[in-house]
Amino acid sequence: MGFGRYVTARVLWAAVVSLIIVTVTFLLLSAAPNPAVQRAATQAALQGGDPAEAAERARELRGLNQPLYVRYFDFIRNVYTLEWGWSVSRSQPVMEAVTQALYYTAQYSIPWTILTVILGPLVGVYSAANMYSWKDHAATGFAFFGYAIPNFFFGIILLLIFGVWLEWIPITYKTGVPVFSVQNAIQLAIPVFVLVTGSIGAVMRVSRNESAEFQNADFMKTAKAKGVSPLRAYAYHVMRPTLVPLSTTLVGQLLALFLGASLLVEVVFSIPGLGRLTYEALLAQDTNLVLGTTLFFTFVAVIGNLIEDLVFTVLDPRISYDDR
Amino acid sequence: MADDQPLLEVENLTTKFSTDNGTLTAVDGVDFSVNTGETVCIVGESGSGKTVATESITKIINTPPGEIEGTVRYKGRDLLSLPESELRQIRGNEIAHIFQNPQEAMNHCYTVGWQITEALQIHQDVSDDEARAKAVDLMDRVGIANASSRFDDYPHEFSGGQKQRVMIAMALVGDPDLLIADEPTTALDVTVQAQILRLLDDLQEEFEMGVLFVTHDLGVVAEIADRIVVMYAGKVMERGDVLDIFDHPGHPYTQQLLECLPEFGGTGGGIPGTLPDPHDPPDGCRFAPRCEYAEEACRTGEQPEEIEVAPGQEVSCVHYGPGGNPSIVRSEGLGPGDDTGTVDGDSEVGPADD
Amino acid sequence: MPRRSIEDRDDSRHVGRRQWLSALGLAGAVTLAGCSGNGGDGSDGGDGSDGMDGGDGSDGSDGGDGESLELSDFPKFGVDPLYGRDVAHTLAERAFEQSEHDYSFDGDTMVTPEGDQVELNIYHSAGQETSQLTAEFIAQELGQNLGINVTVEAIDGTRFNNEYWTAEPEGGTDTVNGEEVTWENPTPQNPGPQSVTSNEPWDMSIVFGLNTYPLNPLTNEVFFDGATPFYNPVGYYPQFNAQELFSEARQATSTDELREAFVEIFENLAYEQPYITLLFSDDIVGYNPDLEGPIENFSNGWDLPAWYEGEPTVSGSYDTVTSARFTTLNPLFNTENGAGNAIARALDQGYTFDENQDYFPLLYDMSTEDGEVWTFDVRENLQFSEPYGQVTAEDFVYLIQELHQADWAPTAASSSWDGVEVEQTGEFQFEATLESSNILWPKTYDPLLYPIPKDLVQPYVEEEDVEGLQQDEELLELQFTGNLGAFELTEWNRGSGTEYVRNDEYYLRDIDEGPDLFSEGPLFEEASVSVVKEQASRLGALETGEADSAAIPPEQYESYNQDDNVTVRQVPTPYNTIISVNHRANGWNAGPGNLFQLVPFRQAMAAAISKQDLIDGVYRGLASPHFTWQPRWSEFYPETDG
Amino acid sequence: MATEESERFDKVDWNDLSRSGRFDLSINSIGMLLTALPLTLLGVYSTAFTGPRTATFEFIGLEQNLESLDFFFIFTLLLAFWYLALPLYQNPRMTRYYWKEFKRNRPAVVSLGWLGIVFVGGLVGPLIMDPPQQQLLIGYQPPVFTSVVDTTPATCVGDVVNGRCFGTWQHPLGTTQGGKDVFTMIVYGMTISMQIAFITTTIVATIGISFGTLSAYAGGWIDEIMMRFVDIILSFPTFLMFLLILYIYGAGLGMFIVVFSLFAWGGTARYIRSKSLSISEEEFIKASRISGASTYQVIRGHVVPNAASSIITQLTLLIPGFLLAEAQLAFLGIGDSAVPSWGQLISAGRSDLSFAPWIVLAPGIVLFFTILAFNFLGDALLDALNPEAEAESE
Repeated sequence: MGFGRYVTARVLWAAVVSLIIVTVTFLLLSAAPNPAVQRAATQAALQGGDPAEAAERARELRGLNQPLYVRYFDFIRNVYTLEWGWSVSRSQPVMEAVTQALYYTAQYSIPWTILTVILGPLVGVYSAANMYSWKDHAATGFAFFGYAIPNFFFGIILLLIFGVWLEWIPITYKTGVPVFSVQNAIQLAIPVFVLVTGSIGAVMRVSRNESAEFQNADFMKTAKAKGVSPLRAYAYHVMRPTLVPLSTTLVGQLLALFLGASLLVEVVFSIPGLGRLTYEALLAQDTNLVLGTTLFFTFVAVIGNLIEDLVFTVLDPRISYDDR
Repeated sequence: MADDQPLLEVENLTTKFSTDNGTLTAVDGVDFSVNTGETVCIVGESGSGKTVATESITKIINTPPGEIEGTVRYKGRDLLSLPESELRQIRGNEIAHIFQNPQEAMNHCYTVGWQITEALQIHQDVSDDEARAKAVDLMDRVGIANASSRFDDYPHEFSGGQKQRVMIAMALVGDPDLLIADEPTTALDVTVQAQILRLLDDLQEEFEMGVLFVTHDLGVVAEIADRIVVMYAGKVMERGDVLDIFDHPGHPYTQQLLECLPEFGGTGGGIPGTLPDPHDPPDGCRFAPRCEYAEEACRTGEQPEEIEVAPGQEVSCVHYGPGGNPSIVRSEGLGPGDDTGTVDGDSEVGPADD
Repeated sequence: MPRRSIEDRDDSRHVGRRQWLSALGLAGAVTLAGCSGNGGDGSDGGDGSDGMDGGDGSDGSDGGDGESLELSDFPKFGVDPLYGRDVAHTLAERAFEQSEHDYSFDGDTMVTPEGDQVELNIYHSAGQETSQLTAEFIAQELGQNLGINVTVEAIDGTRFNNEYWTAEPEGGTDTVNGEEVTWENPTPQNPGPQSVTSNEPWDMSIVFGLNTYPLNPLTNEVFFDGATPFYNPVGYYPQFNAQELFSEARQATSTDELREAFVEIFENLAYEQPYITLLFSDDIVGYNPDLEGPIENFSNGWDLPAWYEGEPTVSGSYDTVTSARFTTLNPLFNTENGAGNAIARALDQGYTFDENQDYFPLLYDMSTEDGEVWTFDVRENLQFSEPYGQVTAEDFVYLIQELHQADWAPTAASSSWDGVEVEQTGEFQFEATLESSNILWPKTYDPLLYPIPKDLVQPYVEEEDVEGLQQDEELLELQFTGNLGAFELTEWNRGSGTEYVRNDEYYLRDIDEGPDLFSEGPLFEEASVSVVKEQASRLGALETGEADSAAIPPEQYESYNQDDNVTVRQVPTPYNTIISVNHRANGWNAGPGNLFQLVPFRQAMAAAISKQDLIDGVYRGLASPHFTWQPRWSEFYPETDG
Repeated sequence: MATEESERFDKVDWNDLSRSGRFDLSINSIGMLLTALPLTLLGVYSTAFTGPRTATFEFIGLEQNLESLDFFFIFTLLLAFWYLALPLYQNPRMTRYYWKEFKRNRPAVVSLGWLGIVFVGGLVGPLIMDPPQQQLLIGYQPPVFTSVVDTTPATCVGDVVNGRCFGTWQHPLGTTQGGKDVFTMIVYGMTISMQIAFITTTIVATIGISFGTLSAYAGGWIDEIMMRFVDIILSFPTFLMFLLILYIYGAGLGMFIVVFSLFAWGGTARYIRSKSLSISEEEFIKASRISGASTYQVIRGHVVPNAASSIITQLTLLIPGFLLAEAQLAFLGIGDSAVPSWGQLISAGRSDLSFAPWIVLAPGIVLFFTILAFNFLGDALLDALNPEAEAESE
């Protein structure tokens, strides 16, 4: 049904999914007791005022007394016009808090994603190339090691060794450091290493199994007959078909890891990133901030899936758009 | 390159594979040669080692697990002793290869045009447009309709026959001097088969190439071969000019092969028995276990030397050797259109089979 | 009645500590939303009836079986001789007699009237290692010495406060010591008589420790001024005439009279154990060894501008780490200790206390004759940043009248100025008259004010715009501080902390009081407070010198004490560790009645838990036993032993 | 090298097909019913009749107390026994074939051994060892064969030699700050891990399979809706949702398992759907359809067993994810701290890493091995159970 229509269908579907998730979050949070209202009640009581009336006023102030659907509609309006309200626990607009935190998360997640997307398939194809040799076992061993070791456990040990004992890396994360400076690279080296070992395993395994099949395909013999060098054969003829199935799992894997792993690495290496922002927002029951961060992750997840679908069809020409 | 020297000369080619249960010799000391402008056919049942032989010439066989010995002189240079980097220059540029199953032969992720120009651009420093132009006109030449638009289509958008045409274009884009065609038409239906064969024939003249054609289909051999080499279980049974062999096949195996063809007066029956186990081939003549004229001598020692039984025709069979009685085997009268009906010579002499 | 603001006691509280008067010290870093409130109990002064004078505690009449137990006026439970299975059993049996349900001992196990073992639960702060270990130790001791089966449960501080500790204020009347008492204005911490309960039932908890106000014990009436004080979540009905003793103390016009009045109060509290008192744990703080200035005293860090590293010249930076993020740096609304420290770097308050707890004027000097009328003399060299000009008395008076005393703005200090008459008496002088005299008023920290420019606040006051005031950029980023702080706030990164640069025109340099190093203060080019969640990272930063100071957990005191690149200081704190037992109707879920309401039973519990073992085991000896509502080093401690 | 002709999973046994009418249950199902019934009765008795604090087996004197989670765990164990262990015993030839394939992969065998230990430890451990006791005075004892500077532990159980306190066999893996024996806590942690592994897989498998096969066979717009629903489930930020639900309604191992498995079956459903679509194209399905087999029988008899090999593989690869998630939550201090899981132990010991590393290393390494073992097992199962893949890469 043509690439254009297919893309719009997927984009629309992505919007619907994000709306559904946002609604579920809204319902979950509106069911929770709102700490601000409680705080107002205690405040009033302590000043000899009537706590019930103060709670009512606080609820009014925050518009909590309007019927649910009214609150829901202007909530949705705010969401999609990017006015995500004021974060009480950080004393700054939610949007600013999210962008500020994103600035730090990006500094380690971009190199992490790039490395995983590049190294994963490379190591996978390399170990498939010399299947069952010691190189293959070493690579699979490394992939499984990274995948199996809990990243926070690995993090605190590395931090102890390289930070406290060897003093190669700073223990606390310095925000004042310019982004592209050596100092910033040093302080992000270990977190990125921990994250990459964690995510490379899954990608590597998939690419190894997939490329193993393509390795003995007939078109490889044709390529050899054409005089194509082994390196070029792998780089072009094996890599691209491998990326097709990989792309479906790759995005899913990275998204799943993105929130969980990043949160823990941020806690261990005290990086003021998005993961920690979400976690602290929840602890402080800061409703606006929780919704803001959830929205962000939802959009990331939804866009991720969208990219996954599009990439899949672009990479593998055999897939026609009708039967997707 | 001296004129009298053949384009390709293969001597004592042996290819072994080390597998879980012992080494397997697919090709056991085979010699043949191809001259420019000539089409040599290697004939044999599947599993006779004919494909392995052709793929050993340019070391397409992966070594390990394969081991290739012997000499393959192409234009005077022994390819087997060349380093891989130099051999790679020859593949696709000087010696081209087309394979049996066109469906799988191309990478589904790249356009047909890209895959053709790749063969050219890795060898010669040619700009993209030039390469595209050459590829398009070659596609046209091999019979692909409106080639310039089809250049950017993907393999799954071509039929089997068209794919084989593309493969041919891909092989010829580097102006090779030797084309190895490994059963290119077996996977195609008969009508397309004929077109492809005629195409190959025309192209051979146009590109003045030597063609080494591998097939098990004697019909195809009859149509395009100049000389044929009959292989069985890794060894050459008989070689010679196509017409001589069809008229008077020397080796019992060739005879039986020809009998399988109805249009050659054969009864269309298959050959009894199965191929020997390549892990430990029988002593003496490889065909002895299935040969009706087999005698004690056939089953001992090495494969008999090839003896010239007629000008340009050699047979590796004990009966033609010293002290043997060729009349047992040599049976006249088997030729195109002659339906003497009797299968073989005076059968009462040799024991039917032991 | 002075009102208190509740805020958390952040465990990295160390240098330049601002002593916020807090009625509630969370034994953990969970921030509890600031809620300050008023005393609310219209205590009408003792009516002179000579109710049971608490102190006599003589046993005799209700002697249980076994040798009769002689309790002195100031009994010290939990240490020899008042510790152990026998003492606990005797006291418990006294409680059984008083209770109308016949609980009893079946061998070593305490059994309910139906015959099954008494089972209680105890809550501790989730995620706090020391709190969990203490709870488990208590469970073990009560099991061995009183045969009670205690289950330990973890809970998050905020949820405990909302569901268990506080309740919807209802009021009501009940008879206490034979008198009719009505709860006129109930508070969430004292919602009414024992029949009024929190949403969830609970027996015991060590989630919260409370402040014992050693500087001005009068504030403790907030807990024990009869049955209807502002803060009584456990529903304790004092059996001694607390209201009368506290009103006598209020008449005191000198510290000796005050001490005299309080000895009796604290002896009664020791005897009746409203909360089972356990210990006072000290703050253990590690410092960069070549840092000159930190002292092992309650007012550690008051002279921060005089601190220096290596040479007493202006150099280097002073970096500290804290575990909890700052919710806000807006001085008007901040109720967090951690954020208080961050603000203090860039903005001084009215006054502070030096190492021998004497008043030390910063922005203004306070003086009084009768303890009722106080005059504030504001220094004349104080400047706000442009365009707000010089600091005058008008700024302070406007701040008190238009903000703290206005009911539309829930500022943190509003509870401190309730019922105080304020009047400007000169360009740099103003007067405050209290409802009743309080010679130690400064020590209650109530009159402690932040200098806030009038012109900055005025627009919000006119529209009564609370949210605008809370979200004002200048207040949040402390851009108005001029020469009023040792440093200037350069950046507040919400996620990672604050950074400062030295304030070159700091007013303190040209005052004559205080150490002479003040003339150069502060002696650091920069300062920073970084938020590091992971305790291992905070300690690692201290060891490698990345941080100049950090709090050390008790179990690592030993190893850091011997570590030569860290000097360790033990800073005493007024926060106690207590077991709150629920006297209210939804307490004591093991069977009929509620034994917690009976004094001898609480005494039995206090006697069943060895304070010394707890201190050695969990706190590694870095705490002192806690018998009554005052730390041993307080002026008002009933005994002057050692 | 054709594999020797063995009785293949997909062999159509005609008489078996005709005999298995709707109510004629195989002995596996009968066994399952016979054992599950008493369990449910006990469960009802324990929750309804006994007070919150009295132990379930009090009536027979045992003071073991079974929580609702334990009942569900035992139920899944029964399920695994009757439908996994027994069938392997019932057709030995196939088992031998799979074992031969499986044995070739050495690491998989080692990991199977390790998982066996964890499984047995998890089941038997809590019965024979009493729960970890806190003794404050023996905090920070080093593991046996190791020593630590004698200021770390309050008192040293082992002997002190020139300023260093040595570990003893009494606490083979040392003790935590509160004096709890690390070894006992690891054994108790095994039960938790097994519970997580079994219960989540059961939930995910049941929902995933039923959803997958249903949507594959329903086809048309039903299939479309179901698959769109799976899309939504897959793009849900599960970790975040759990944090949200946890914070409002309180954490508990049960809540953790329920929430995580409710969000995790998306992948399995999608996988099963594609698998059953491809299987239903196979000729023998059409053959059995022609012979009158109903959709239920086709699914029950052919699709599920055939997909079984890939389901098992897929599930074994899901388990590590759950174990890791539980440990992550415990590390964040959100998990249910009453639950003695490995994650809790790591979280408890993390600030003592510099001077008492064994508290963190022991559970960390055990968790690492268990996750690794599940991975290897999953991979090996992929090769062993998947005949097509085997043939393909021949």
